[in-house]
Amino acid sequence: MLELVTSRLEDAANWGRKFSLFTYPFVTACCGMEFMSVAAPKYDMARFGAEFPRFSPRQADLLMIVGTITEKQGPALRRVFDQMTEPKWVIAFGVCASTGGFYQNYHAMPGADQVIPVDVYIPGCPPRPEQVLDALIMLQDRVQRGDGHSQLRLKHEKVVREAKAAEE
Amino acid sequence: MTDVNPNAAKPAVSSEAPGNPPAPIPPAAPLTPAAPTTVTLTIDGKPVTVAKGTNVLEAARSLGLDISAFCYHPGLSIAACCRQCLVSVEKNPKLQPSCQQTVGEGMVVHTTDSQSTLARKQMLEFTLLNHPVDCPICDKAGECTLQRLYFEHDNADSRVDVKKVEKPKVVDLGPHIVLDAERCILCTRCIRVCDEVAGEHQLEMKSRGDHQELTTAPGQQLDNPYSLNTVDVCPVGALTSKDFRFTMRSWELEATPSICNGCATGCNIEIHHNNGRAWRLVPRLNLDVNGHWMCDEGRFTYHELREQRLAVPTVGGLPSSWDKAVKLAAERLAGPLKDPATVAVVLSAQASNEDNFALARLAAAWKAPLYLTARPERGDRADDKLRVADVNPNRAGVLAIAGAAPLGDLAALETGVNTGAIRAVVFLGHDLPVSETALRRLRELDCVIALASHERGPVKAAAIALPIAAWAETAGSVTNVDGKVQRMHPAIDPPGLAVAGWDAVARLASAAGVGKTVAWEHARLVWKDMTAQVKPWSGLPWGREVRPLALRFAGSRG
Amino acid sequence: MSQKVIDALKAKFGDAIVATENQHGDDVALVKREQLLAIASFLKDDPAMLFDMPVFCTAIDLLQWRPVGDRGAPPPGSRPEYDPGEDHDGLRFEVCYQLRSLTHRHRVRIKCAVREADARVPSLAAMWPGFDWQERETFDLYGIKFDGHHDLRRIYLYDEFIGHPLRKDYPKEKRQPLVRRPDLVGDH
Amino acid sequence: MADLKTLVMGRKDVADLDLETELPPELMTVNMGPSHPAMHGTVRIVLSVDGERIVKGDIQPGYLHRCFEKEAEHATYTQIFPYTDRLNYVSPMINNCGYAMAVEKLLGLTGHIPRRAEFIRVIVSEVSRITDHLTCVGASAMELGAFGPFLFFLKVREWLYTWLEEVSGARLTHSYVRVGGVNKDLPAGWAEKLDRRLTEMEGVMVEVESMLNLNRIFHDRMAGIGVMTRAEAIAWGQSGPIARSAGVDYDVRKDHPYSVYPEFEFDVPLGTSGDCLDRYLIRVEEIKQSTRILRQAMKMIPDGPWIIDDGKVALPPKTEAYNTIEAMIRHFKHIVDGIKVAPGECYTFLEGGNGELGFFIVSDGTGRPYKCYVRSPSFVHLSATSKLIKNHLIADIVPIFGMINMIGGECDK
Repeated sequence: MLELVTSRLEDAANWGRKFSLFTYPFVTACCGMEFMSVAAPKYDMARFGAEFPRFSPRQADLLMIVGTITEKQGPALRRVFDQMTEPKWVIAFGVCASTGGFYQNYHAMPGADQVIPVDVYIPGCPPRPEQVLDALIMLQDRVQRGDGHSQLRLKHEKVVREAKAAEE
Repeated sequence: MTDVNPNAAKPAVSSEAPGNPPAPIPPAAPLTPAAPTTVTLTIDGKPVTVAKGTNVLEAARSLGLDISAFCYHPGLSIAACCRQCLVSVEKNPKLQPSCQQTVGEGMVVHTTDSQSTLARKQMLEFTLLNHPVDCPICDKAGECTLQRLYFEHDNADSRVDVKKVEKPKVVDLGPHIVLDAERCILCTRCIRVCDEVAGEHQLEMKSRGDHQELTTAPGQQLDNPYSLNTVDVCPVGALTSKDFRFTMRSWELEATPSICNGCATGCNIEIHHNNGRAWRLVPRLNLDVNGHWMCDEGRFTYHELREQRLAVPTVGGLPSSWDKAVKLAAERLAGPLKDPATVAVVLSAQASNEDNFALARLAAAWKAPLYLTARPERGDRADDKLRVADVNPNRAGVLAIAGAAPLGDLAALETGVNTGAIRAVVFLGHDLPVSETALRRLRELDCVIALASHERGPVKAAAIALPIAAWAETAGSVTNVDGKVQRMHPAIDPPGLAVAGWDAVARLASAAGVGKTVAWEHARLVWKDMTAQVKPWSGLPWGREVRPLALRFAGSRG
Repeated sequence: MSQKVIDALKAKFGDAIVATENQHGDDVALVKREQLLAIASFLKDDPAMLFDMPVFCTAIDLLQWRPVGDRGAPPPGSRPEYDPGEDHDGLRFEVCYQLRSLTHRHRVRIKCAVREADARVPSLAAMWPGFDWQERETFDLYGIKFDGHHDLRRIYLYDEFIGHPLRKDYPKEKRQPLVRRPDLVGDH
Repeated sequence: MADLKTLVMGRKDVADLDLETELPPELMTVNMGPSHPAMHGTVRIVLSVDGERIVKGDIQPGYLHRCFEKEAEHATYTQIFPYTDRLNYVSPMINNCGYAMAVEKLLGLTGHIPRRAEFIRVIVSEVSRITDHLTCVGASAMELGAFGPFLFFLKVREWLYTWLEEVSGARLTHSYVRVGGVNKDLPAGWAEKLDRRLTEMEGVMVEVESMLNLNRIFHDRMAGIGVMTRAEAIAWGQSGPIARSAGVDYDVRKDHPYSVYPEFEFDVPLGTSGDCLDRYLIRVEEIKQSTRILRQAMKMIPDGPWIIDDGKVALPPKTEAYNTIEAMIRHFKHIVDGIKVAPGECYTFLEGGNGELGFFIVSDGTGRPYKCYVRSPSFVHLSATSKLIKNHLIADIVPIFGMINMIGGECDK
């Protein structure tokens, strides 16, 4: 019975989370233009609850990596991600952020997931706004299912904590 | 004792453009043995003086004029059957095939006049009439003479729209070669290669007109030891090598000039490689050694580069670090070295001059006796062409390095090991053809240090094995049977922790406390020491470094 | 287009002008390094020159330059002093300064060839502040030192980076990571 | 409760705030970026501030260094077009044209490009210039708190993107231009659509200008901020709107005419005070001038081929490439070996969205450039910015950066 209640609670919480994603746009490159389009009229990201960008990582729970990540940029990205509050999700916006795209050289990082875990990858150089909205909806499903990277990690930590408690 | 050709040391012949198989003929190199007199003629208004007997095509090329040609090959006899090199010669009503037309005093040739240009363009149009649209699946695409000549000399659309003649696409000609008869443009180069280079008549033409087709001679198959040269000379993708086809596109490859290590001839070759892996070996022009050709056996030696490689130093068969391994080796050797005569230092006819010289100098520092190991001769493969019985690339080099110093042979080594006169062995390479008992003795000695690129035979018996780079992975030189010293350039990186042989020797030396005279930063410095010490090589230039060059950007190929 | 600039340079500096050429309408003058500063100040201040606008500054690495086939004019790499030779001490880098005069509407490119061993040229950033960052960029990517530059730091890459990536002998994909995911360390 | 405070203020209690250590008398170092809302793209500024006043600003670019040059040295001349798209990704068409012009000069094709191709290039370039200025002005206005204009301008930009997409097939990274022309003709009915878009845009421009030009806050934030004198602008190698705002009468389209620009009537707006407000006004005016050029071009554009008829430069049509050996070979040589360019070097420049955009290409006769340097205006402009922000307040960095319009891809290459 208790499990039932807690799981329902969890679902309710996830339902709330998925419709109130606060994005931190980590805009570095070309994809930023398309990110503007996504946020602007016509494709209006706000319709999906991702109301408007938060430029402080501490207030955001969705990190959108928009554009190429370079080796020089890596530490900054890592720090921003660490500063975000749990639970948090990451979208790699565009092929550069996903794999490095056709920038395979000494300074372009082969994908942001070299530095931080990514939940949803969006292909395209840059991706069309429709793609981005699609990715957002996919992420929302993930949030509802509760199998985003950080959600899983939190669950795992909880289990470990309880196991420890049981031992003592 | 060794006749040294100073030019051979630096691969100047082709390292300038290590991307053009076969390399362009340097104007200096006469095709016929130096004729007594020279002839002066005019081509496109430019006067040119060439050796008597030269043909107009070569004379034009020496001027930098590129006349299109399919059937002509500087290493073969003249067939003049493709009609692609037609030029107009004054006082001559008809166009002349410039490959067949020998130069005459005061001859006036036009290669760019409307008549000959039109003729050549139309020949290309005819040649393409029955050519299949195969480029995407053709191994020659990217290095295809037909592609190059069409693109540079015609580049016009076809005006004829007829059904292409269909011929067999996959004909098995022999152990190494597959024929696609549709792509063949009937230039007969391959036939002449078999007849003139291999000396065996194994290919023929059958039928006539647009049904004419290449085939094997009755009761024959294309299995001569030089058969793969037909693939090189084929101007299209008609003949393809079973070993290379469908493995790698030519424009993905990079070329590095080197020397074939298959036997003592030392054919000049190009290593075609990509992503740290060699994909094929092709001959490189050197009229003093191998001309345009090399043997099939030599072409397949690159497979060795990926088989049973020793990638990390091993102690008793277990992986170790360089420092540990050389330190342990030095400790093991300390005892036997009290009486240097009991330490056998074995040079290898398979390794480069630099590696052998480094080891010989280490032996001198120890005052230890030198031995020589080599792969046994194979009389069966010797012919009066390129193949010789000695399958070691560098025997002459080792002899020159040893010089006056006594050089024990394998028998002496074996007896020494069996009688216990030898208590420690430091050997180079993985060829130590001694008897099983000797091998067992070596294993028991527990003081056998191997510097080897492959983990084979005696290397398994060694107490300590140090990984060294193979021939295609490091800069060095080898000395062929005629005593010509030839440069090899690094094409790919050595696997794992392997380092150049001379470097491994230097590490061992510094661990053993004799590193003062046995230490170098670069193969060039080893070379400097070596040429200073080995008399017949004194003054030989090292030659400049050559970097891999992408075939696709090597200029016009084919 | 601005032949008179080249003529003036030749007249004033004589053999300090190693070579001049007109490449597709751009006038190029290859000058001796010792005279670079004098030539620059002449170009800047002489009333007939008045090159007031710095356009760009970069370098060319001639390490792998080779004439291809038989086309085209002999490339700069074919000059004897550019020959890398056995131990790579030929003139390897050409530092290029593109200048324009808004007053006279003419432009010129000054080149200065240096060896790898002492890859340094006098800095023109004091004369044309626009060259400040451009010289830093050239230093960063080619490793050419600009004597007298007030702060010659890396500008694109990070200080931990070893080597100069636009040199022809730097592999294109040789990365030098600053940070990687702990669970991925070792893969790269 | 104490924990909560710790969470919020990072210290146990406001009471134990030590003035001596927490508010030192000497200069304070503040870090901005590399990920900061007011930074277009990613750039880092290390500021030494005396209270709110900036004493020294060390601007550090390079966070988007994508190695354009190294990539270009390993690609054929045709493969480089996509990389040029991503230099100044706000006006990609202009980069395409500039690069194509450079290669054409090396090939000796300058002046032999079909007239229709030249006109198409001018049209798409001017549309790109408009999108560039729209983005720049809109974004800067937003950063100054005026969110309305941003939405208005992005709406307009969306219309133009849609049009560009119909032309090239891509919204943003077009790769539409080719060596010797453009890769396909303009679609049917392009003129009417563009005309309608422009008319609608002019309406929006009126709205936005009425929102900004007389807006007290906007005015105060822009006027007299980041002043640059004419002499400074020239010595720092500035060009484009930045230089023109300082009164430097230099526009490549007028001073070194290229393509078919001499045939058009348009004016080059000049500023007098060289401050941010002038830069804004000039950009707005250039949008109108571009519209003028477009309207003329729509009337003057001739019929004809859109790419040069030269088998060694232009790709054959796909239908032929798949069906005839001749076209197949041409396609192969073009793709595999690249366009063969005779050895030589040239510097070709044109008026980009931000100023003089130049390509310095060195060829060694192969199918790839031996060197392909790009003279990016943003980089040059940014090098002067540390001077501009000096002695201003931290808040003034926002308009200054907005009007410098630093584009990461172009600045860091």
